[in-house]
Amino acid sequence: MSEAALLPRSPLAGLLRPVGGRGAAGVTVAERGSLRIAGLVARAGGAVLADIVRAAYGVDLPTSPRRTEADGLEFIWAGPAQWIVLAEPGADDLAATLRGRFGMLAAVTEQDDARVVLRIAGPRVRDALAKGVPIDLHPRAFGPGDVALTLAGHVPVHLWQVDDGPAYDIAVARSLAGSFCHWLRDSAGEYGMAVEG
Amino acid sequence: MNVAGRIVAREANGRSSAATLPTQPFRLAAGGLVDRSRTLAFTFDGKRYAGHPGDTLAAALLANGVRLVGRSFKYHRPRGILSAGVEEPNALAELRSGARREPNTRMTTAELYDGLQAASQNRFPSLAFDLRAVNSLLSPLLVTGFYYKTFMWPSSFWEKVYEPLIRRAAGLGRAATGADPDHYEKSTTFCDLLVIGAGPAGLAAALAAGRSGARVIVCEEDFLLGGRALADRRRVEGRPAASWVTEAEAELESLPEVRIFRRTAVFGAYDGGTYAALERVADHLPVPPAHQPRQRLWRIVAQRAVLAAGAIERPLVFGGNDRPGVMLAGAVRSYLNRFGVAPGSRAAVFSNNDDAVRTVADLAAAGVPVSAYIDPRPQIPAAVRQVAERAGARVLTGAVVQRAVGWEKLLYVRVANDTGQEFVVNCDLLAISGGWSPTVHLTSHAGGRPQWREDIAAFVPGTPPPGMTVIGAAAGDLALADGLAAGARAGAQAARDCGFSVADAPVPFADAESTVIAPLWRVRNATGKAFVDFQNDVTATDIRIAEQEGFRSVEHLKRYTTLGMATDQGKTANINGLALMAEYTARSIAETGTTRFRPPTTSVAIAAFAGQHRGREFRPTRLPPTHAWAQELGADFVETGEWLRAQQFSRPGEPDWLATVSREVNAVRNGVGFCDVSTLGKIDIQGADAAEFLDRVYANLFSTLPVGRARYGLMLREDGLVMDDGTTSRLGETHYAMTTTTANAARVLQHLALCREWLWPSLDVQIVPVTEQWAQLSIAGPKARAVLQAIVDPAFDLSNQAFPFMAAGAGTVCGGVAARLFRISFSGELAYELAVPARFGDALARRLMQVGNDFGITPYGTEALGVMRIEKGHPAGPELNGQTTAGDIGLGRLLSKKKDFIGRAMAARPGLTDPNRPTLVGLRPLDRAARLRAGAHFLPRDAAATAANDQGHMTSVAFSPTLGHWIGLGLLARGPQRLGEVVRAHDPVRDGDVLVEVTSPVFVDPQGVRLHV
Amino acid sequence: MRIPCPHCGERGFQEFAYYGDAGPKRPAHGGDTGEDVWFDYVYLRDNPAGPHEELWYHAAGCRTWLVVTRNTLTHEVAGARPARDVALERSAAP
Amino acid sequence: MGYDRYSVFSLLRESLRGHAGWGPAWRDAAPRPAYDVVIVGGGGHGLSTAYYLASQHGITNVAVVERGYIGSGNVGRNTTIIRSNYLLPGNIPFYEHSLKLWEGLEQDINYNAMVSQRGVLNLFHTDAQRDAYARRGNAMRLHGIDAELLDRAAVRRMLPYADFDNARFPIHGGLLQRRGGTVRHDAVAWGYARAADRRGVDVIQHCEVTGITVENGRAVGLQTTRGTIRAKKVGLACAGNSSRVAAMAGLRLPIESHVLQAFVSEGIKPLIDCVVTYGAGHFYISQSDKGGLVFGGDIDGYNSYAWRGNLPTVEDVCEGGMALMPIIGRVRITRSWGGLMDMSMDGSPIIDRTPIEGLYLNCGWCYGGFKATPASGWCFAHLIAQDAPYPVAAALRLDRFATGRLVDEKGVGAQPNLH
Ligand SMILES: Cc1cc2nc3c(=O)[nH]c(=O)nc-3n(C[C@H](O)[C@H](O)[C@H](O)COP(=O)(O)OP(=O)(O)OC[C@H]3O[C@@H](n4cnc5c(N)ncnc54)[C@H](O)[C@@H]3O)c2cc1C
Ligand SMILES: NC(=O)c1ccc[n+]([C@@H]2O[C@H](COP(=O)([O-])OP(=O)(O)OC[C@H]3O[C@@H](n4cnc5c(N)ncnc54)[C@H](O)[C@@H]3O)[C@@H](O)[C@H]2O)c1
Ligand SMILES: Cc1cc2nc3c(=O)[nH]c(=O)nc-3n(C[C@H](O)[C@H](O)[C@H](O)COP(=O)(O)O)c2cc1C
Ligand SMILES: [Zn+2]
Repeated sequence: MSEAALLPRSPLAGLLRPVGGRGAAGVTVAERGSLRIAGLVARAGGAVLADIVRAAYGVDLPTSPRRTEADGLEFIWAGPAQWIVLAEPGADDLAATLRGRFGMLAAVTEQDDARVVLRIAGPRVRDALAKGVPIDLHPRAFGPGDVALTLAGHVPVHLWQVDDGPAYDIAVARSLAGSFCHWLRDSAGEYGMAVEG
Repeated sequence: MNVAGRIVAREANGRSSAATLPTQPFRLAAGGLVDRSRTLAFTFDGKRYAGHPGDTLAAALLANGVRLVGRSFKYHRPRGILSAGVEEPNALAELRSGARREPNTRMTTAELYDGLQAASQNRFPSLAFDLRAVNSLLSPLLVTGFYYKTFMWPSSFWEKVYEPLIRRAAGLGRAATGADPDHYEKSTTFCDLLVIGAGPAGLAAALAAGRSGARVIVCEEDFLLGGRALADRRRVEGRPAASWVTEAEAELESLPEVRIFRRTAVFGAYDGGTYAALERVADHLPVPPAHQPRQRLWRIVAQRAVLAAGAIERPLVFGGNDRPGVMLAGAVRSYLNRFGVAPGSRAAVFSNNDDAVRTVADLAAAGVPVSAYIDPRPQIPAAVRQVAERAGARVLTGAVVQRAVGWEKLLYVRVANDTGQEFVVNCDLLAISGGWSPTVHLTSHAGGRPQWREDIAAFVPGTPPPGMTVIGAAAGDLALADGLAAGARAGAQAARDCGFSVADAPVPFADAESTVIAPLWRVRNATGKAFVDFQNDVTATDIRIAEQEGFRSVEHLKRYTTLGMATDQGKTANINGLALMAEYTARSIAETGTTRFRPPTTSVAIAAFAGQHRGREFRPTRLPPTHAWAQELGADFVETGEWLRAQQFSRPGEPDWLATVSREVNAVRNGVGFCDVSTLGKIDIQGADAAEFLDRVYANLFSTLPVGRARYGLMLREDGLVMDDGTTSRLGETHYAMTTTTANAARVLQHLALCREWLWPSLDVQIVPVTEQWAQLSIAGPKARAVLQAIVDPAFDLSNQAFPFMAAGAGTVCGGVAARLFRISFSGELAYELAVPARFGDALARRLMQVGNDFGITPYGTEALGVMRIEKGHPAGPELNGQTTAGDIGLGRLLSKKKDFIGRAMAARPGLTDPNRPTLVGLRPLDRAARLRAGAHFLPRDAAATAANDQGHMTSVAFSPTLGHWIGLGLLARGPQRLGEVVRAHDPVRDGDVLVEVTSPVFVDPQGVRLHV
Repeated sequence: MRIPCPHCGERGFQEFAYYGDAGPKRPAHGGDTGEDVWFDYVYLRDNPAGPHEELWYHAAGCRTWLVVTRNTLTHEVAGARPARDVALERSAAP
Repeated sequence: MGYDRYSVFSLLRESLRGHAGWGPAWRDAAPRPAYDVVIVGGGGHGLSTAYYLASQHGITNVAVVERGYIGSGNVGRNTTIIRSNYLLPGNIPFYEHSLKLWEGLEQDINYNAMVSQRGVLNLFHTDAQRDAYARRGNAMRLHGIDAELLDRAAVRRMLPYADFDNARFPIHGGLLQRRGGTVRHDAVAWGYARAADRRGVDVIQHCEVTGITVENGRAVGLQTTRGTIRAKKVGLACAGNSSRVAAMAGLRLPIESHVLQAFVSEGIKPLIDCVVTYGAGHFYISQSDKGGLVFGGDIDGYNSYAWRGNLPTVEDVCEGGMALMPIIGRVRITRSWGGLMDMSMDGSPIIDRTPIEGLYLNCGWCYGGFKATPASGWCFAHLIAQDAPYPVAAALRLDRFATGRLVDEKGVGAQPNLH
């Protein structure tokens, strides 16, 4: 039997619906589904981990709330000496790969299913996010590659800016996907929200 | 307003075209910032009137000649409109109706819209004829403090007679009739400079900072920018001030980093440069458009703030100063110049300062005759006299109004001068000015004390919150030119402070003015009631009585008389009140001081603070991975903390939940069932010191746990009481998977982080929450292995030898799905907890239903889970309530003697080791048919129901289908030594005393045989 | 009130959980400390009016513990450091 | 001068002569050099202690010293709720003693403090909460106190406007204590001050204690901003400031000071009859006789001496309010304020001697000491006068933390901000 024998279910099923607005949508949302995600926490003396990652991928593991990309992987800061690593769907078992490479230097955990990741963009995305995200997303304060762990309403989120569009990726705990989407619809309704993908 | 909105309003109104509306007799022929091309219909107390866009309700009522608009709080005196702004104490109405009814809405700030409905309040049966006005006759009795001195006899009369009467008479408007149907939002935003108030000073500051490229937010609570520049006929840069405002506004609009928030009052200054503001997004519309909130709460985080909130004019204190028709002089100018409305047909002006004479001029210019200009100063500047005389007013100096005469409207005023002459001045409008009080409120939210400035007879800001500068009238710079200059300076400085370079720009210039004042705190030989606080009916006499009775501190004065405690927070009252107290106590005003100002500066709807977080969105809801599946099966759900869990899966025909739950329990005990336990906290613990770390945080040992095995663990708080429990498995030499209770998951994680980072920073341990990653299903019952066998991939040997009780391992199921398997049991049956990546949780449940069909597999919920754990005597939430020790719940043996651990030392205190402490036992009803209830207290069988005989309580109960009767767990004093004894479970709040027999807490399979099969 | 998280940047305090005074020093693990010392550590606080070093957990952020210096009279926050750094420093000190 | 007794007759008489005859409610006393007992703190507890020292123990050479105006502390800023619906045997008899004293207070002190037994209703939202409330109700009944467990329908009859249908945490029922209610807070301070003054107590305002004089291990007096005062015994009743004052005698306390905010709305016609607490969030509410909705929630959660709170707590409280009764959405808050809570390590108060002879301690009231005002004064007066605890307060000892005989109603342990 193959893996397809158990059908995966996204907690976003049925939740992403367009809302409000006349004319062009001010906010667009799409699920970045089926991502591979692993958690990486440096063991004591984490400096070596950075060296090995640099050697393997040619990038510096971010030591501040930033995101870097290399080799189809996204390294996203998730706290001091902590990251989540993202790979596109279909990649190999990411956690196993990472464990193979860094297992001695880092605690690697499977996180593929712990979060859903949404890409939220559009001309009014900042206004919509401001209705719950209590950090400064003005371009002078937060730009592409910047990462934050914070809140959206009462829901904890992990977000990073993708481009100047602006587009943001927002990772939300799986169990809270419903509450998050409710908040998002509420917040973006004024500007009109379209669902992509 | 959009067309749809207007149609709705019309229909609600039940009438049609504006053409049939009454004319507006007091609307001036020209002028003002209202849109005369459009007419809006509205009602007040059911009567229809017309107004224009740009009007406030107050302006429109005045245009229609309505003068009587409300009744006062205590004496039910007829009241009119005093002001043109947020300081209004009198003109309060119920706006809208039904679930949207808003009591106590200031008519002076309510923006007119088509179809607006307003009703007067606190009157019975009608505004014009208010029976409670008899209170006025009783007023000698109803003075300050009267209720503290009486109503004491007979004592039972207070709740039954006096209080209901007082309550009904008190209060102002009525709340809505149902849940607020509108939507509210909260938004956070950031800026370099927050400008509070868009009068001339604020606009100058915003321009100076905005031009530098700094991020500027301008908040203006009015719907128009301009402040007093809209109300006064002044000139800036040689142009009418209002057109300078228009240009400034246009320039600000053109600056990309400047944002203008109209209808937005900054109402609170909080720590860390955080300001709270309320945007009234749709209050000027009949209903908010789709997807729009009614109001939005802004949390503004600002590097710098400029407070340019202007000043509030003070009334003068003389007899009958509350008559409808007595109005603040500056407000009169607002109505004339901004709204194009004459607030009266014959006026007089009474003022102690040079500013109010503008009102004389503006009235005359608008064609309203002014009978007299009355000024207590023996000498007044020639310029003032000239202006008044040119306007045709008789100038009375050294003169005061002793009494305003009339009832529902002003008829005339009685004036006396310092030579003892008395005059009667006919007027239906008396414009008064006692000087201006800077709007210092926001400067004192962080504790700053306003300072008295003798020269302007006003309090000015003391120490404002960090980062705030105060300018313009709010700083006591009452002259327009000074405000403009200060604005330009403060704006530039703020931008520089935030790292922007600012070019020197010319300061806008303005015409000169005089702000000279001679304080007059009360008219000494006034007759009749002289009001200080209009809304709360506090008179000069009340203040004298307070002084006499020793309530001399301004804070005592306030609390004893209620001065300044009304909806307007004494904006027009406080300074007069404390000045009178200063006079009565022969202290200076500076010594007397102000009462403390607190947020909000103007009242804010409760719903606005709640924003989106109400109803079902009050708090987030966490859904376990099998939620959709459980919903399809028609499960009932129960809130457990933030989670919504399946409580039971009722089937058609089942009479009640008990039948359902019993069926589920029986299925597990006799066959197989499964339950989603994903909500348990799961924490991944790795690192070279992981074992040592667990030994320290758990009371029992974990370093000795072999790889591939699980162990029950007990965690104490530092104070020695139980914090949490759960099973933790060793997945590798340096790798553990910890579980916590659902309720304590976050708390435990936080606690472990504290231990790691703060207590023992040199341990190499990594702690990662993985609750969300795994869907974890408990598969329990004698046939559990058989079902599991059908889904594990071949490599997995499930035999009792290979995978015994408390084994833990990893493998794959259903053809390659990664899984973790733990042979642990909460039910006491052969049981496994199977974890798969959460995305497969739903499908796994469905698959189990399929493969388990032949075994009669039964999904069960939290109720059955609870029943089985009670049957097994496992402690859970009600036993781990933060008040119990390990010994109390029968787990004293887990406290390791071989090592140190958190809580060890404090757990040894005598109070926690007292042998008399209630300890866990099982209970069963003597009469097996009887029902048990948790929360009952234990009494010795035949003892009286007194506290002295209280020996503990029933913590958990369940109907045990296995035993066929109710069972319970409880904490009973010396319980384990009393097995077999019969005690009384006393439950008076449910009238349910039951005799129960003390037993072992383990009701089913005490040897644990079933676990090991 | 805003707390400058050394990891995340300045954030509103609603993202944090509070634990209290960072002053009390926990008796050594495994040591033979007298009950009165434990009592002191678990229960007694200086509770000063003025500068106060205290533990905050960035619960809705980086989930790390910080030692924040804050004035209990004015609520002014003077700074924040990772609790781990402070702890290591303190254990290094004699 | 002035009236010894307030009554409807004195009021009538005065109304006929322009209220010229009222004298001060209490003398504006200046400190004398020495007293038998000096109480630090002119809050409810300090003033009631002085009153009961005089009225119950005949000790009248007493001063209450207050740094501001009397009632400037928490007695003047609380949400006025009185009740005795406690859970633990260490607390119940004490708070019930207090409720009984409230019931006869006004006749005793001749001051109408508007003791209003309108009922206190605690709502529950889960079966576990119901059982916990049943446990509490039963404990109360065992102590002879009224308690009723209401089901959903009964709650609905009392609070028809609460959200029963669209709630995140639906209401399952409530625990009702009908004898609970509210009292006009300021009047309590004024009434006790007046009654104590009538019995010879000096109520000294604007007199801050800056030092405690300890000689040979014995407290013998105080330094104040108005000079030195000698005292045979000193009682501390300074609520949120307890740690600072105790530190003057070298004591450290199991106390943290935290800010608690409260809110009042604009006056509206009667809507809410009883006191209601929401069991699924931090929110409780009642309506004052003036018409304002008086409500509050949780403490801000950090040590503070600033007498003011911050915005997130305001939002949190209002979210609770809207979740419970969305009918109040359009009612406006007109004022908010904060007070300093002396949060103890188990959430219960301390009335005890200290290691320093002659120095007595009354503190740890957390956010619940207003209801305790009469009993606190009664028991503290007894302790000071007799040097032995009054029986109903016997569990509220300072050494309970060392012995482990805690009185932890909430079961959260030594973390004051969670109590
Ligand atoms: C917002 C809020 C809501 C509350 N709600 C309730 C409720 O509903 N029910 C309830 O039972 N309790 C409630 N409480 C708690 C209750 O108000 C307090 O526990 C109680 O009032 C404390 O006792 P007290 O009255 O003696 O304190 P206080 O009135 O604070 O008295 C202490 C006095 O000591 C003075 N003082 C301090 N230091 C010195 C010094 N060095 N020298 C001289 N004087 C000094 C202070 O100025 C103060 O006046 C609430 C508290 C707050 C803040
Ligand atoms: N000659 C006198 O005695 C005298 C006295 C007072 C005022 N004035 C005149 O008043 C003007 C003062 O100018 P200014 O700019 O200082 O004040 P202003 O009164 O013109 O403007 C203040 C603005 O702030 C707004 N505001 C107040 N509180 C606010 C809040 N919390 N949030 C948002 N907006 C708020 C008001 O709605 C108003 O528009 C000058 O024209 C001056 O001549 C003169
Ligand atoms: C039960 C109660 C009711 C109150 N009602 C009002 C009120 O109707 N209007 C008002 O302005 N303040 C009211 N207050 C608040 C006081 O004005 C004041 O804020 C509080 O006593 C704290 O004092 P402070 O703000 O001076 O520090 C009330 C306070 C309490 C305790
Ligand atoms: Zn952080």
